[in-house]
Amino acid sequence: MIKTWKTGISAAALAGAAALVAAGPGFAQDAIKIGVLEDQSGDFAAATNVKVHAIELAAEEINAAGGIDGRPVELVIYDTQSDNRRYQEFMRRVLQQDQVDVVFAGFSSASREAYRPIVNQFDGLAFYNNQYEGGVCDANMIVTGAVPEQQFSTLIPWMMETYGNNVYTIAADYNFGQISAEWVRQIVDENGGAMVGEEFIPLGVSQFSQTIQNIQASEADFVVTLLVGAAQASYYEQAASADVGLPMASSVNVGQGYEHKRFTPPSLSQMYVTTNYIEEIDTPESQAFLEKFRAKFPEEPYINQEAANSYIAMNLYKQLVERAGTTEREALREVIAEGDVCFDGPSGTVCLDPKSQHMSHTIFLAKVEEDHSISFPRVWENIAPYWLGDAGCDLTQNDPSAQYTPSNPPPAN
Amino acid sequence: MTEILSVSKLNKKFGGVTVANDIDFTLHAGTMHCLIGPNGAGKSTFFRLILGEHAPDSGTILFRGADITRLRSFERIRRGISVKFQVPGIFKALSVRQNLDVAFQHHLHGHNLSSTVKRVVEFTNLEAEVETPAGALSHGQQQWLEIGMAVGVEPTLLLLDEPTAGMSPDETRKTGEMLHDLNQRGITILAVEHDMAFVEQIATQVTVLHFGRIFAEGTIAEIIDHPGVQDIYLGGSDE
Amino acid sequence: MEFFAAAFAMAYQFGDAFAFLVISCAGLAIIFGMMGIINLAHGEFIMCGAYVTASTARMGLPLPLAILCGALVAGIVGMLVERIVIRHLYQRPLDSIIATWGISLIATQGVLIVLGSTMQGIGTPLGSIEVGDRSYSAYRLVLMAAAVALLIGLYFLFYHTRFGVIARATIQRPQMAQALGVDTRRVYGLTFGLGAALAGLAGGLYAPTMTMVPTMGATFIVESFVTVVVGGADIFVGAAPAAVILAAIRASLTAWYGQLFGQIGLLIAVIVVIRVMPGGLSAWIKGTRQ
Amino acid sequence: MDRPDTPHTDEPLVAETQIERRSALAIWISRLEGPQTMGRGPVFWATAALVVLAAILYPLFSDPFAVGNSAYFMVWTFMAMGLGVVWGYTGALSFGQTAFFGLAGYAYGVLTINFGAAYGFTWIALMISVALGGLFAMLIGYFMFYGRIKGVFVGIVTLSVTLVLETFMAQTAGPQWRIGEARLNGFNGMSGMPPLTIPWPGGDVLLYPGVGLYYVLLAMVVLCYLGLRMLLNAPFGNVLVAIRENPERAEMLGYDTRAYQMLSFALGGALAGLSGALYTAWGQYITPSSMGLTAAALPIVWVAVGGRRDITATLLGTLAVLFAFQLLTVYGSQYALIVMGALLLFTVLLTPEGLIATAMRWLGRLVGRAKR
Repeated sequence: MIKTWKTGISAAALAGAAALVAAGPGFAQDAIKIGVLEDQSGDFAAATNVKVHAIELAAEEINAAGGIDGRPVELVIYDTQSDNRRYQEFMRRVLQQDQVDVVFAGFSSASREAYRPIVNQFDGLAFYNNQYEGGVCDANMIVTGAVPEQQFSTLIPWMMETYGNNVYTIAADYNFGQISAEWVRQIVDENGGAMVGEEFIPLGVSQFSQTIQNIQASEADFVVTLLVGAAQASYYEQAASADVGLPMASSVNVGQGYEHKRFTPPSLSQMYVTTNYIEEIDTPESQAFLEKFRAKFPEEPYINQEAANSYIAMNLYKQLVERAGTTEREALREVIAEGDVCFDGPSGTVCLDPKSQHMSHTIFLAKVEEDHSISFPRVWENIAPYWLGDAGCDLTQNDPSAQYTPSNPPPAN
Repeated sequence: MTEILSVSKLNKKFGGVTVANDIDFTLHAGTMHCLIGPNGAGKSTFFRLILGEHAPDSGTILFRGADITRLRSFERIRRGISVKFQVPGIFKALSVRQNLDVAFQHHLHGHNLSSTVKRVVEFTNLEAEVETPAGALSHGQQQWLEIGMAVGVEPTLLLLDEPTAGMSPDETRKTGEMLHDLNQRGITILAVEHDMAFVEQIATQVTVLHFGRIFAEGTIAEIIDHPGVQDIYLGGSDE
Repeated sequence: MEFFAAAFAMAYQFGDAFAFLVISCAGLAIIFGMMGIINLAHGEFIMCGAYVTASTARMGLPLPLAILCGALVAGIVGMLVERIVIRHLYQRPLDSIIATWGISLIATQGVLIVLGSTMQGIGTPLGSIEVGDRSYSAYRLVLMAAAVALLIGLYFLFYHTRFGVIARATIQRPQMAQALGVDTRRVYGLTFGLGAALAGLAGGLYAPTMTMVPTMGATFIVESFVTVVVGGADIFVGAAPAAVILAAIRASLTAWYGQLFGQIGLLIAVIVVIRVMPGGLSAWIKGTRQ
Repeated sequence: MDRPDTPHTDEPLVAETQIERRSALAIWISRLEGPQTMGRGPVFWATAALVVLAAILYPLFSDPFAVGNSAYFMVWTFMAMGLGVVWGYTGALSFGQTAFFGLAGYAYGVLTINFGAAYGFTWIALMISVALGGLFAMLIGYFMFYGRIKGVFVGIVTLSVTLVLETFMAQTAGPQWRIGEARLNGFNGMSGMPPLTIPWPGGDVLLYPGVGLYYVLLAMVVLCYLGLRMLLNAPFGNVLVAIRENPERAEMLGYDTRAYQMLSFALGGALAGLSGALYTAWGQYITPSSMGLTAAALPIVWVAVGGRRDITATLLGTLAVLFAFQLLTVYGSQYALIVMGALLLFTVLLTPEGLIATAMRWLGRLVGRAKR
């Protein structure tokens, strides 16, 4: 209890300090300004405070090593309170008033869609450092989070091989859940499996008795849980107490909301998650990152994949600017178009894909054990975000600034 | 004399309780008529049936020869029925002038409205309180204000539910004069009243309601002498 | 056996929905239904109960005691809130929306800052039971029993104890009660505290089954308000049958058409019920519709 | 209390109708002042003119962001003023103005995505959206007021309506949910609609948030405010207030109270719709969460903090709350929400009439005393 308490205070103090520093005139004229819009309060705070810390850590390291191309990094941080309107207000503010060079913004897909028109209007550049439902083809956006083809093309076949071909999906009833479920359905089909059930749950629903009964009545070999938000997370506790006993597969849990730390064992046991980073990963790169993180933020409850992605994004941006010699967006994109923008970070080597401006990942299969410890039965190296490029999005040629889905692909030329 | 209001075979039940039991009732134009009866006799319900706040289970209500049984309240008001409620029905947060403005504004405006309001204020003795919020008036003044408002719809029939409740003897007397005045201007008056002295002051005809039915009808003298009426007042009620 | 299992499944779903509505609305039925305070901080009282229950349970207190602890603390907080804020608002109940919204903001964000963005849950006790080929959470049966016990207990409290009778009298006719020598302020304070304690109890009862976050109360609030309003002013005549009807609608729609229709159907049912019975169920049942 | 015992029966109580000499315009202009709105006389109007003048000059002394941000604040005032009419003046607390806000917002998106922005169509789309918001509100109003729903039940019905819309729209992510070219796009929200445009020879003027939009909105706010003042001081407004104070008496003065309530509700819905369509045009984005519980509670907070029983207080209060809350979020970091909550508590406890209404009364008294 005490532990998290102190984190909260220091986070608040830091956020305030950063904002004040940003407002002050004393800093060097040629500082590179980075806007940070993340939900430090409200519904999503649990998973996003750590992203801000990761960015602060990266900024400190970069400044200590002489900045980006000799220019210091200056953060302009606002708390968006898990509220889409605040994203609209503050995206305008950082681009128009604070005149930042780049923005790191957004947790939920809705918040990203809220600010994207504004980034496009001012022709700015934004990093979205979250795993999401995929499909954003926009030259003003660079996405470092994992997308469905990276998480499901690995996870689902492995699960089917291990546990059987009958799949039951429960998903949050909105874009992320529906599109992810569509991916699951497609991959199950391609691998000769069968969907024995598919259920969509409105956001905010916290009572799952009927859903649990439906799952028990089906012949499912495992359940794909694509549940989002604190309310829906109550499913695991309720399923465990009803003794559902089926293995679970997910792309959102553990890696983002560290449910295995928050719930009492064994409610999450037999949960399999594909993630590009979590703090349990036992590689030297990961350990080094953890050590630095804990040294700066000793009270951090959990260092999740979004924290790693944010940290990587800062370093990728540094590389882009240094190679281009400017913060000009088109110059940076020309560097991306060279196709060799890579970074050796906490999760291994990652590279930016020029066509979609998404990032390749090493995908770890994390298994939650009976006591909620994590093991890694399987690791897939260098999984590319292939779908957008294959489907016809090519940002080196044109910029549709749209979001596509498998059932709504880019128009064929 | 012409009939202004005639009610026939009016029935109304709430749950299992009969509150109007085959009421047949006729009111002649230009009269001042009182409705009496012990508590719970159905007097207020009878008013609400005439006003359309309750729909009767059966029966008809004719007003100036036209069937109004199925009309909504405001439509009946527009045909010339007006009412003063038992608990003063005024707009407490508004000034006396605003109260009267609302009452008169649907056919008057501008100069005509203000001159009329001025006259009604005089008539109701509220000259000194024109800008006072109605809620701050004395109880008697609130009653008068509401009578003034009730005139606003240019009624031919004015219903009054206990117009003198809570008034001093002096106020009661003045109210009686006011009602006579209105009656001389051509308004038929039907009042529910408990104060028999007041009934004597104003009424030409009296009807007694008991258990939702008409028990007796006649002039004051006839009613006072009616043996059954004495029984119901002395017997069954908590008056 | 097959038939029995299916019947049990249906009864279980209905009972589960019923228990959720009754338990989550009981506190609001008193604060909003009886006292007329539109309490937007209802969810935060629930959160308070849940947090206290989880903390005390983790310190080693047996769960039933921990739940009572949660209710008690929520009740005390409720009485404090009544004394500092609500007491000044009885004459203007609509302003209570703003005040309780303010309290709710302070509580949610305050807990986030002081206790962090999440809290570890305590796990659902009692395991599961087998009926037919399906297993059910035994704890949810306890919740159903708790809902029924809660209704009986409240009925007893308000109709057969001195406090209950005085409270009902005071809230219906404050001047009269005052004239009879009742300390009306104290009665209001206690009644509000009772409502808050019941909200805390709801939090405590559901704490083992839910994610513990500062915003957890929000999932209760719409259902609570809807049940109380559909029920009308009287919790026994109104809220209990309202919970029965809404639970039946929700459980069957969810079973046949999925969660989306369960959710939307509940809200539409509310609109229709209010339209047909403008005074709520209790007014309709009492036959004083006019 | 001395009343002549002989009443003057010869003189009719109700004046004979005389022909009114003033023009309709003069009558309406005279209604800018009246019993239902605070503020009258040269001091008030001079102050108001100064405020508007300051608002006109503001962009000259400010940066583009601040101007665009002020335009954003003004977007919300219509919904607040509409709620002021419905709640403050008519006495029906609607918890679901966001339903009409959202409907009109989506309507603007669907219309402009399908028909484009040429020939000033965005303005037609705006008007259609506002009309849709108003019609939908009229429908809900008919349903409620003709069904004798009142008091807190109005709040719950309207809240249910907005939550049904939110829940439904949140799950429209699939490609089958499209109206013409426009994908509804579920919870993530709809984007890609054009901002308001003014047709201009040599290329339309796009009203992105900035000086242009600022002046357009300023003009709309001033017109809407003055229009509402006139309407509220007209007989229509008097009847609304009468219904709030005592609906039975109002009905018994011959007013069709249900029709008045329904019309007032439709007006409130249309104004909420205006905010919704403008919001969509402002950010080229609309989302189901703008119809959720939190979004629904916000207008009530704005109106109550300013003062719901006066349209001026509502307008100024809304702007003040929006400004203060944004400022708190910028500088208050994690404590912003706590300070907001405390602010609301203090406002309710210390100024029962609302912050701005109390301040205006106080100022009015000060000016009055100074004159004497």
